[in-house]
Amino acid sequence: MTQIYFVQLIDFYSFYEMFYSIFQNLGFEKSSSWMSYIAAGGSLSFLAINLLVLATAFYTWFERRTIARFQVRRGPNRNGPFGLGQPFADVIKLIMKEDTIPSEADKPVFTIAPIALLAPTLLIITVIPIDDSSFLATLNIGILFIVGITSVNSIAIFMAGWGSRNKYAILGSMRGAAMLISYEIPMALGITSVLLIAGSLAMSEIVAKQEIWFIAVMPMGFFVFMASATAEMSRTPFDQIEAESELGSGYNTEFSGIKFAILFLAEFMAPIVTSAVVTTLFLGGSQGFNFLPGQFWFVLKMFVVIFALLWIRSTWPRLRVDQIMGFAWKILMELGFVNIFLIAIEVAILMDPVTGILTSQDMLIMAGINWVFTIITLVFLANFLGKRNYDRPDPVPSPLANMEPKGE
Amino acid sequence: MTGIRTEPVTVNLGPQHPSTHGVFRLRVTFDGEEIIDLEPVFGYLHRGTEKLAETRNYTQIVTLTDRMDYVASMSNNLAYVRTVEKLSGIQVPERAQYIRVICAELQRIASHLMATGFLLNDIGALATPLIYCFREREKILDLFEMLCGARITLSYMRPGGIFQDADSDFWNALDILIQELPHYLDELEALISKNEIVLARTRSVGILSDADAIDYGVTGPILRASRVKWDLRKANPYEIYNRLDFEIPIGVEGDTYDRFHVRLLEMQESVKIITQCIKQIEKGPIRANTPYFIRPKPGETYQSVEGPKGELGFYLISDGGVSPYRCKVRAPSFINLTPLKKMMLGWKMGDLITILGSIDIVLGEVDR
Amino acid sequence: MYGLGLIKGLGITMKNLVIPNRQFNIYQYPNKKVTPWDLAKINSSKTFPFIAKNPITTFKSLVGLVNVEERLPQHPNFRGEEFAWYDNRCTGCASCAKYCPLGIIKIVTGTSGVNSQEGQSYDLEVFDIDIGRCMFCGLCVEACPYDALHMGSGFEEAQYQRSNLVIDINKLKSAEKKPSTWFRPQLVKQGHDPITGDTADWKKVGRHEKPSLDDQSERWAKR
Amino acid sequence: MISDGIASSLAVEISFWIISISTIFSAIAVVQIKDLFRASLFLILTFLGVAGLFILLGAEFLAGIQLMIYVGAISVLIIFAILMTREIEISNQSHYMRILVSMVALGFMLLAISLITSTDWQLIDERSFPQNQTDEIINTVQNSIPTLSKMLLTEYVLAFEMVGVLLLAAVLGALALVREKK
Amino acid sequence: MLDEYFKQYGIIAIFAAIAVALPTALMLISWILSILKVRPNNPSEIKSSIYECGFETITERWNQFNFRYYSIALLFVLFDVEVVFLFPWAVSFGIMSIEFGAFVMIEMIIFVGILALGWIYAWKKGSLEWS
Amino acid sequence: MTLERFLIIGAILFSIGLYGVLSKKHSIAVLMSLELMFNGINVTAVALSRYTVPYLLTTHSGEKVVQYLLTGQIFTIFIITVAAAEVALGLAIIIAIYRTHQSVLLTDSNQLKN
Amino acid sequence: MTEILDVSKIINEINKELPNCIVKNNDDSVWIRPDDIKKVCSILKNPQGLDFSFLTSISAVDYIGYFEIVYHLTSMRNNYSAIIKTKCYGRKNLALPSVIDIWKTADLQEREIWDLMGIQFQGHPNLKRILLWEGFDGHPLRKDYLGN
Repeated sequence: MTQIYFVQLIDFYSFYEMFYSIFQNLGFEKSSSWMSYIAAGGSLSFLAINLLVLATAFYTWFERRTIARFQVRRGPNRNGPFGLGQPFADVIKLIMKEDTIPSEADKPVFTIAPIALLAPTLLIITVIPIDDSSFLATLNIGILFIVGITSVNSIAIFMAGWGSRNKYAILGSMRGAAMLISYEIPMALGITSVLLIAGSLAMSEIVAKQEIWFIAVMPMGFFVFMASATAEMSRTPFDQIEAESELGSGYNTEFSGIKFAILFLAEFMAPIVTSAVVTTLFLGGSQGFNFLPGQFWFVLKMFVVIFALLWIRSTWPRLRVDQIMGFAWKILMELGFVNIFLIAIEVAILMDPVTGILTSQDMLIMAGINWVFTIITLVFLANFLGKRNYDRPDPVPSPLANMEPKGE
Repeated sequence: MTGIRTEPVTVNLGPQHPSTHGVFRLRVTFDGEEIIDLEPVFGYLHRGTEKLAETRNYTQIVTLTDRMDYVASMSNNLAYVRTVEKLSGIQVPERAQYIRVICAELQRIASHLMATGFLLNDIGALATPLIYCFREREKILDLFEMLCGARITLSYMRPGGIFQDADSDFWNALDILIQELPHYLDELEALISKNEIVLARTRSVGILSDADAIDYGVTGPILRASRVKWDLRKANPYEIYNRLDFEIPIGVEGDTYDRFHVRLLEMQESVKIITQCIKQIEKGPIRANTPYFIRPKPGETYQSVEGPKGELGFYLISDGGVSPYRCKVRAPSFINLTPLKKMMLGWKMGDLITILGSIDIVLGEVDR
Repeated sequence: MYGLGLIKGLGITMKNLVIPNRQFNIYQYPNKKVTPWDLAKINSSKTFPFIAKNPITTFKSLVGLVNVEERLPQHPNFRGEEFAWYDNRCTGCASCAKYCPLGIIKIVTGTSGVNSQEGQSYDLEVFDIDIGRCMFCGLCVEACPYDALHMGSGFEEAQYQRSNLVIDINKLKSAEKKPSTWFRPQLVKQGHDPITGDTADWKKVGRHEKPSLDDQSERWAKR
Repeated sequence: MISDGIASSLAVEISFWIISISTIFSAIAVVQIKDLFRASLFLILTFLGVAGLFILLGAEFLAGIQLMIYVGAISVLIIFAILMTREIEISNQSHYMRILVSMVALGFMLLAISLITSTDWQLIDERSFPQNQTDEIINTVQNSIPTLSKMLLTEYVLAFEMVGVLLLAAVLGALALVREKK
Repeated sequence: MLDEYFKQYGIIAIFAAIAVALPTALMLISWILSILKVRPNNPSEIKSSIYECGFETITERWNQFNFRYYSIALLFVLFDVEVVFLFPWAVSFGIMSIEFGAFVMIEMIIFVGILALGWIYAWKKGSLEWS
Repeated sequence: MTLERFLIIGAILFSIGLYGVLSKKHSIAVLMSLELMFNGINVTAVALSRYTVPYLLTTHSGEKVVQYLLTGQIFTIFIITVAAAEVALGLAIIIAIYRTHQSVLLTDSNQLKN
Repeated sequence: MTEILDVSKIINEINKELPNCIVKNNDDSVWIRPDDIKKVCSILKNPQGLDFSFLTSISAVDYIGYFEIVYHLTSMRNNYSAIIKTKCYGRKNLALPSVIDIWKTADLQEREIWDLMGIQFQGHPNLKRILLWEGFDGHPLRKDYLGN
């Protein structure tokens, strides 16, 4: 198999064995076990984080180029070939910039906020299985871990906003916290529909159960999850945290220099991490054709998701804050619950009563039902809301003006 | 539902703010997200145009008018030179009138494109429609460059006509533009005015009723969005507008959506006007035989044109000298800001930006 | 059907992404990256032989390391900085100074003491144009009765100090004359294009004659 | 066995000490820091530490819940409430009976610790389990979520539904309280 | 027996430590650079004032803010707890429904229904409206 | 030994919370201290069910044993949910009092006495 | 074509209710006594009468000896316009009744006139400087303003 090479490269245990033999040779017979464990875990984590940061740097370049191309511009193209040196130039610039702290700011909170925002985003990647085995750790509560860790983000945004004592920042972080917590519920509902079929919270189990990708089985769950994930990382059409035209720059108004770089890193890492989660939950993870390793397919799917996000970002405007809240609480919640119970009924009916297994045939049936349901629901909802909100009569000229002279 | 009584917070929006369209400042008092009070603060771009005009001669003032509404200098030039012509009784050759109308309508398209693009930018469309709008606007600016060597501050018109005829480069480029533009405008309309998010953000937001609109003295697309069918090109036809056939689009209820939709429709009408002008224009002189130092008889006159922002009027008083005794500008952007409070109170912070964007102010004209 | 507007919008942005002629005219001033194909065109050779001959350059240009200079396209009418002034035409009448709305042209004349019979009794001592305050309206050029002053065509005259922005008489005399065709129909007739680097001496510039109506119909008035 | 797993590993031991000390320090910080906002941040740190303790106790599902509810929901609620009321920086003060109260708390703590240490706890070890089922039990404990949900939905179903009612009552009451009568 | 379990969480702990250490290290580097005079560090009164579009801040500080945020947070608590019960239910739904039939389904419908009452109440009373 | 130290941590958390509850003026601080107490109890409950022997352990089947082993966790889940309800309601009461009395200090709100 | 309404009609309309307030008139404009300007304006705005619903602009002109305030009115329903003028004598403490109750559009324009010409409008709720900053010395559009 071609995959072996890659698996060995990033597998924890190969690292472990390597370090184990090193420590054995160095003469730590007794303690080489846990020392090599820590060494392997540390080096692998360090590698993973740096890879992720590099990927984010590349992603910022990719985003700028792609959106520029959507906007019939060129994007960064001066630093290095195709402008690839741009993110590094940015980082160096931001490190070299002066790091101003407002005199009224709550300095410890202000300083810790970027870390508190970056660390949870990074932590999500630990439980995502890039290939059949996890990249780092296989947790039984994988997806619950992700949901729990993302909720730290709202606190971090609060810290950033409150710490800088800036009105725009506080306004942005309040909106941000309210929005993040609102969309956590639909996101969890979208995940629940996946869990109904997967039957496990572990990410690798979820991937293994996707004989048919869950995006095909439950388009509505995908829609709900995707919408709320977009809000969770605060991208258009839900980017209320920054809302540059309204709030200046939102919660990171006062940040500069390296702190801004870290906030920026966390913010741009979110799409990567989210696309990884989406790939795992709905796009079959590393599944693909055998002639290329699973990691390739995983990254390819991530690219597709990221590109879709960029496409949306470059096309749609932003919703207002109350509309965003209304969308989460009034529409996505309903859709999520309906979707969950529909899938639960389907599972209860279609599941083999003896073995408790859903075959791919069952899933195809479910997919058929769910697609019909999704399309009908969305069309109905769009028409219902549209009729109520967007229909309007033809213009009637006001009687108060008459451009033809009346005569004396 | 009022909720718990919270302390209102007063926030400065501007002058250094990304979306106040220049150095405009609003002191806004929010209750949570809701606007409960606001006060516009003007004057960061005040250059005393009216005072300067009293020390320039009639031809030189043309260059001052460029700097007022700097995204629509042609219309400013037109309004000013028309007033001078009226004051001193100059007859303008017909060809010059046609070229002036073509320029004014091109300028209207350019200005409306910019207004629409920036409104969408304020709504948060990440500048994509803005750049599509700018792409088309650049073509118009290229035309202006061919015509008079400048792109923004044109100073193209002179009392008595225009200073230089358009050569064949210009006509060819104009033909191409007029053929392409309707298609791009349709695309723009499909991209933005049918978009449900834009509808959700702009429909029924910041409504200005027709009676209020007249009472507050707003003009231009804002007045027409409030269902008032009033356009000086039809109501008081100047130049050769009475020979042209075009519609005056109006809005449904005077909300933010209507204000930018009226602009989109007006661009289509402007294309129609230009097409007709190209057909009708004939050769002839382009400038009446006017002296450089015009000395009108003592008297006064008020003339106005329908600029992209609204009724742009000049009130000139002559004492028989080479420069006007008093030059008052009726600046549409300035007067359109009067109902700001009326439109904005009770709306959210995001709406504030879109409503301000839909008024389409240019600070050069507001502060003069 | 509502909601389709969103999808249509996506379609339109995708169209603009894919279709090449929607590309905004972006000029990568002052230089642009070129592909091997462009390079071959610049060196006026066929593409494939060029690639075969210069593999290293081709590779460099593929990764975006080859730049060529790119000027912004301008119309010859463009009224730019660096006024073109012909001292053998100027009589020092100061019409331009009088017409200037900002009064930034300073002219001082004195008696030359030579050739007083031939009318050249005046000598220009000072001819300063303060470009820092100039707004390039062109009224001075319009005013000049002897076609001695022309607009320039450049726009890259940034200086570190405001005082350097004043063009004095020596600079004006010694500067390369690239007059814009703005308000100079005779230059248009000659096909003069300052952007491509055409210079014009004072004889070539000719005199500004008001074109007759027939001329207008031939040259300008298409319809 | 279960207890062996914790006792055997030095790394687990070290992490236990790190987690417990940081938890207790941040808990002390919660009651000692003047700025209420910072105190709430330390409260979050305490919650995270307790989540770590849960993981050490093999209750990973509980750790997830701790993250979700305590860190994600309750602390956000507390921060919102802090920001809604005034006197943030000055008012995390103790009143005049502070010393007395601290004596009471300290006394309680010492009493509890002495009770804990003096009790002879009957600990689980290999002999406690039915011999033939040891592996199965261990497996189920390792992946406890299906069992937990089964217990929730069967034995504790009444409690489960009552929690719903309780929450509903609480939220309805809270919403009604916070609303302003016109 | 829990070795495998602790190994997984151990990696996460190590990862978390590095994830915190990395941004801290970046800040430290920046700070050291400022000591080494590589990057500038000249705070001034104007520079360290708070951005408010070029003006002094008008009101002192944001003391209270709108109730709507709090009501949203209240509802969030309600539904977050619900999610906590939804997850284990969903995970074992297949197995459980084989064993207990529709009972599992109905239980959750009742639970969700009870909480939905609160949601409907909030909706009707306009807590979701923000206006 | 292993059980005891978890119990001690639980006790310490509980006492710190107790101190906070009894000594704080600010009512939100009191609620926060209350959360500390809850957390101490949670730790204790989980540790006890994890380490001590359920009284029927040897007589029941394997599945039951596991259930007894997880009883503490179940209880903790319910404690956490109840804590959530408590915080929601408590904070709402604090805000309601704050609205009428403009104070969140417990020492100020003594109208219950009368 | 917007026509300029015959001055005699305006005079008739005003004289119906307020005789003696017209100072003089010429072909296109009517001079009103400054004290009566508000009443005259409300007469002119009357929808049943001449219906000048739209105040196009208010201008102030400094004629050294006196200030002239010019009201350009438009009737959108009937498409005609009129010019009403009034004179203010003196250089200091000039005052005129504000027409903001009649046309709200007078708000910013009257503020601008106060700012640049120094004519106070009595009854204006928010008569502050608008284009210049508070504390600016003098009113720059006056003919005798010499700057610094």
